[in-house]
Amino acid sequence: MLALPAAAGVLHQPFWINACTRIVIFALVAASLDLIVGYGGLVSFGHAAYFAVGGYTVAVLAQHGIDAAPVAWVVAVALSALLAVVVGALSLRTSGIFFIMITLAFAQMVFFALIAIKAWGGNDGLPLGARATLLGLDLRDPTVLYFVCLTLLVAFVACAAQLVESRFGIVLRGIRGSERRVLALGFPTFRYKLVAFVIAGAGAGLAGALWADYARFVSPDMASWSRSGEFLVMVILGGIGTLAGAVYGAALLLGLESVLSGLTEHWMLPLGLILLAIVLFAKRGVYGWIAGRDDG
Amino acid sequence: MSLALEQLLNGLQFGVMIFLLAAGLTLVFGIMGVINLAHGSIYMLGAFVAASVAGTGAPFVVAVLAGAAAAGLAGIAIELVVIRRLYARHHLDQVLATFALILIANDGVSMIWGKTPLNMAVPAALSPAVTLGGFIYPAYRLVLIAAGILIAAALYVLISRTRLGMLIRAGATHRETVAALGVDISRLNTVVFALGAVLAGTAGALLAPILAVQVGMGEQILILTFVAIIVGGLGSIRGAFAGALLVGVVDTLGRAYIPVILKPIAKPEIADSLGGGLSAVAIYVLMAIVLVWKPRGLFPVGPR
Amino acid sequence: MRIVARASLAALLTLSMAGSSAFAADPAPLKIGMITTLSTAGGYLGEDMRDGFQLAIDEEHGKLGGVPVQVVVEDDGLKPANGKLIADKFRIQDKIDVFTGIIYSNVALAVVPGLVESGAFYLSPNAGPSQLAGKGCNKNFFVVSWQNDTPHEATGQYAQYLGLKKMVVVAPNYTTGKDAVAGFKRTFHGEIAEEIYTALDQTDYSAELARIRAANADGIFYFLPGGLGINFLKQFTQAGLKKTMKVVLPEFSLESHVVAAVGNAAEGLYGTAHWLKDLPYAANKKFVSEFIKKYHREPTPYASQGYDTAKLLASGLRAVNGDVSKADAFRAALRKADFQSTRGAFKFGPNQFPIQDWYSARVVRDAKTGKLVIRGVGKIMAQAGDVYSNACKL
Amino acid sequence: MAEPALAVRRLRKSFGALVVTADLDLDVATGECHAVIGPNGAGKTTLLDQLAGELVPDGGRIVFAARDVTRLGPDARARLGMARSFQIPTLIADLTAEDNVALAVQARTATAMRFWRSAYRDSTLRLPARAALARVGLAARGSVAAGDLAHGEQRLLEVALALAREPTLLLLDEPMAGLGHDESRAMIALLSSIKGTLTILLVEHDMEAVAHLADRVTVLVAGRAVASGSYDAVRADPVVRSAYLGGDA
Repeated sequence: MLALPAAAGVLHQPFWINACTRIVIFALVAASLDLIVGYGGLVSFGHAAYFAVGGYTVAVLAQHGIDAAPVAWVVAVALSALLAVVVGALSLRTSGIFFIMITLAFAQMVFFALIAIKAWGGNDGLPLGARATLLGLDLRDPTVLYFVCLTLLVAFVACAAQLVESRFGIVLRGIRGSERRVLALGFPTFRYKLVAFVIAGAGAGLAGALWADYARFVSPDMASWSRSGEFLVMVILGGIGTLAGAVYGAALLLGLESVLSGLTEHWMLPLGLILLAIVLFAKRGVYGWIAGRDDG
Repeated sequence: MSLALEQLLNGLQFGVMIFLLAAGLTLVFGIMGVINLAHGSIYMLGAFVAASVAGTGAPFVVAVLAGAAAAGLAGIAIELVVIRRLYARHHLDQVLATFALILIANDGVSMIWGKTPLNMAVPAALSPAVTLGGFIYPAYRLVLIAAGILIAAALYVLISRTRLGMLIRAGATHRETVAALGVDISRLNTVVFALGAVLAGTAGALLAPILAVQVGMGEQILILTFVAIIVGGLGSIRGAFAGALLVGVVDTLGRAYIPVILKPIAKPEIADSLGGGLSAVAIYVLMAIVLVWKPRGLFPVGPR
Repeated sequence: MRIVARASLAALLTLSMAGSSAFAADPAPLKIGMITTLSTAGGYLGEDMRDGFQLAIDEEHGKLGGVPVQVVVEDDGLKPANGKLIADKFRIQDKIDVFTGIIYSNVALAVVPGLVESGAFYLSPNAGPSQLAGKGCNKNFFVVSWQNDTPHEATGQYAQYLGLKKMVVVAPNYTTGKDAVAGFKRTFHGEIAEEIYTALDQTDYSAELARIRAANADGIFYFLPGGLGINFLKQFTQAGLKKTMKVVLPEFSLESHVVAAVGNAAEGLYGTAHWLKDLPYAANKKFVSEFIKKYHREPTPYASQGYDTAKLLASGLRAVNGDVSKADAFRAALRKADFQSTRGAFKFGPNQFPIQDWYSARVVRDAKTGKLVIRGVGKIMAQAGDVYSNACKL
Repeated sequence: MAEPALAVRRLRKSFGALVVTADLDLDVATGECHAVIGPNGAGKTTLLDQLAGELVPDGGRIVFAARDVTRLGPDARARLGMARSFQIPTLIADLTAEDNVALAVQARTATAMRFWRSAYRDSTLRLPARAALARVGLAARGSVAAGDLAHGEQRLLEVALALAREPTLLLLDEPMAGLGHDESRAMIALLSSIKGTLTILLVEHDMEAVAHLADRVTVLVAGRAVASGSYDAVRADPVVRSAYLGGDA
């Protein structure tokens, strides 16, 4: 299923390659978010902040002449994970809607900071140069970038799938089901939640780094609350707690958006109706629908 | 000194403005447990209907009532068609559904009314600014403050003194008990949702004369409203009122004084823009501090 | 009520779906990629620009400069990343060579460099960011509107001319806002009593208004695009501040949409513009009457910019008979700006940004209709270019 | 008497004006089954929540395993060897019964985080989990989601979770509540079988169960311990009779 976009015919059409790359990058964010939303019950409404930090890291490093991807990406992941440590440590005392809102608060701080920092372009954003390499590969070649992104997505989803089945993952699911019970069993739940939150933040940071190299441009709207909302919509659309579903959710939302906006200026209305139909009639999201597990 | 008083009054006024929206949101959200992102869209609808009714030359009060009524009808329709099917489902399904409603509402409104912002004039009797102690204040804003406090009081009476209020309070915590009393829970839900929508529509209609009536006005203020009810603590009108006032005052005082405070410390260009940036995030910092300190807001309802 | 008068949503939807992709009947019209902002609160700017552009095509019955054209429009939703994606699609998949439409500078900065480097032409009907006016200029990039700073320079000039001594300036706290203030200060030499930077999503301005009142200035300049300016002006007027201060505005904050949306609050405002409805040029008179006839609303500067952009494109297409692959000839023709602009004398500077006149204007009540109109007062800057063009090496 | 397994000194807790624990002293000897009984609203569950660490007392001390645990959270107390069951079954509804127990086993065996190996195929978790299920009579129900179990089965699973933790002190909050006659019998039999292998603090309404299981009984009225002793002694206590047992038996 992930290989679908790689179908031979698409390979010589850079537009389709780019469209698929975009989906793959967003799918990576959605999968990382699903890790905490779907398995930890931690609904973050500020996931765009890590995406933006990852992207800006790569862009700012490129601004200073560092365009070797492994270095830039590792720094991007590290910085977004660091932000997640700080935000998580402060936010994870709350739960439910309060958690939703406090994560939003921190993301808004990142957003307004990016707008205000003139050295990084402020609201105009920051373009990236023509060069970026990954161990000798030219990342400015759409096909190369696509396969690099796809590889990272597959790796992330595979690792995350392994993770949620591991001892750590079971604890995480336990926390989602009943944190009180998991605490009573003796697990320091805060630590588990924090680790999951940081892994998710790092995943979004990696996606942000990829985005910077894909779009060759970063701007503060990467951190906007509507972006965070979009990520959540992808996760819900795909089916909460199904990592592969997050990929479908990203593909479906982006696909619908670009198809409908190509058809009509009033594309939001049909998009809204379709989303509404999906949420009303497909109880476990698109993934549940496709996999025939609509037992919710 | 009178400037400080004026700024405080500004904060109060802004807080009351947020409260008009927060009241409806906290009812639906705190009591029914529905995260209604479309609350801002209902508010937008109220403003658009009020502005276009006022545009036909109808009196101000009629326009506001029309806005509130249209919002109420939209609320009933949304509850019956969408929300009702989602009570038993994951909260996030409600988020997705109401997000879809935002898209539909924004596009629908721009199809009906066009993309150009509408105008709604302040009623002539209320348009002059009045002198108040040492400063001049717009009369209409005083009316807004009064209206907000009046609505808060009316809601308080409704919730604490009437049978409907009793059912609403009971429905929040003991749904089964209420059902056992022979009350039609789903009717109660519709009523609560409609009430929330009427409040949002009223807010939209009342604010239309001082704001740009345009597509997207709902989302802009929705976030602020969420911040207010979270800071105040969910589910009670009192919490929403306190949260809204706090957010209003902090935001206003931040915008009024952070740049002034920074001026002697930093270079002017930096002070001005840094001040602007800091005051923009002031309420988010406030919310983060409140939640780190009190994870369930300042005035949480009931024990954990 | 208007709701009743209009068709149902569903019918409208079908219509717009059917209508958007079929403009011309000729077999192989030249495609023009229009990336613009149609949704969000800023959507009406893109709509005006698009309608103005389309009006020029309709005048020639589906042609520009005698060449059949088809405009492919897509909404960027004010997101730079979306704009870039649309640009990729238009450029790579639809093989479009001529682009236009972007309203907002942040979208333009994300989209334009990539497009023009790939050999496409971009004719800007609105955004004219400084980054693309100096060192970053490009031979395939033409701006029909203005360089972003110029409207503010004109406004500063006007404030100076009005004899204002002490001004308050207000702008959103982002780069475009700061550039606006810098532009204003370049030509206004009086005292700046207070520089106020506001949030991008602000709805209430009472705290700022109190600061403004306390500043005791005799005039105010603000750059608050779209709805922000409408909110601000309503609240400013309600606070009674208009009685004590002259309001001098760039044209973003003083066009017919704004005047309609704030009602009486607009009366007596001062403004500057590069285009006005009552400019006495033949091309303008034709544009204004045709626009009102077709769209039943007042034209705005954005509409005139869209119209002029189409006219410029027409002049270029006529020169190469529609063959834009003759890039050098096409470019040379565009550079001549050989068209009748709605704003009178128009030519390009060395960076292919406009050199044009700027006018002062005032909002007055029309004696006959009793409606508020923006009326030209005089010329405030003649044949003005921009300060960045020296840095441009073309 | 040897060092008690659990010692409570002058414990105080109130919600506003309502005093729920009033200067309570309580000793639970190692290995005994100590029942806490009392009328509704006597503060039994609140006491248990304070012992388990879910509620922070207003004053007083709780000593467990020779440590002052008054300020420790529930997870830290669990790691010291406390385990509890909840009055309203508190299980992870979307995990199977076996996964629930496996989680408890994991809590005992591994403190470090493990991210890679599948917990579903880990015999060091699965075998003890199945054993614990078998012990409470749920061997055949291991693959059923905890939320889908019948009420009585959920109660048994609660006990299985607590046992799988291999605690030294077991806090049981009304394990009989809501059980039918046969289910009650089974639960009493189960608890009898573990009695003596560890210390048990049993909060219970069901006098039959208390009579069967308790070595010692403390009677709680309005947050205060009014009597303590053997079941029969307490039963005979006139204070208790008037306050509580009057209508019973």
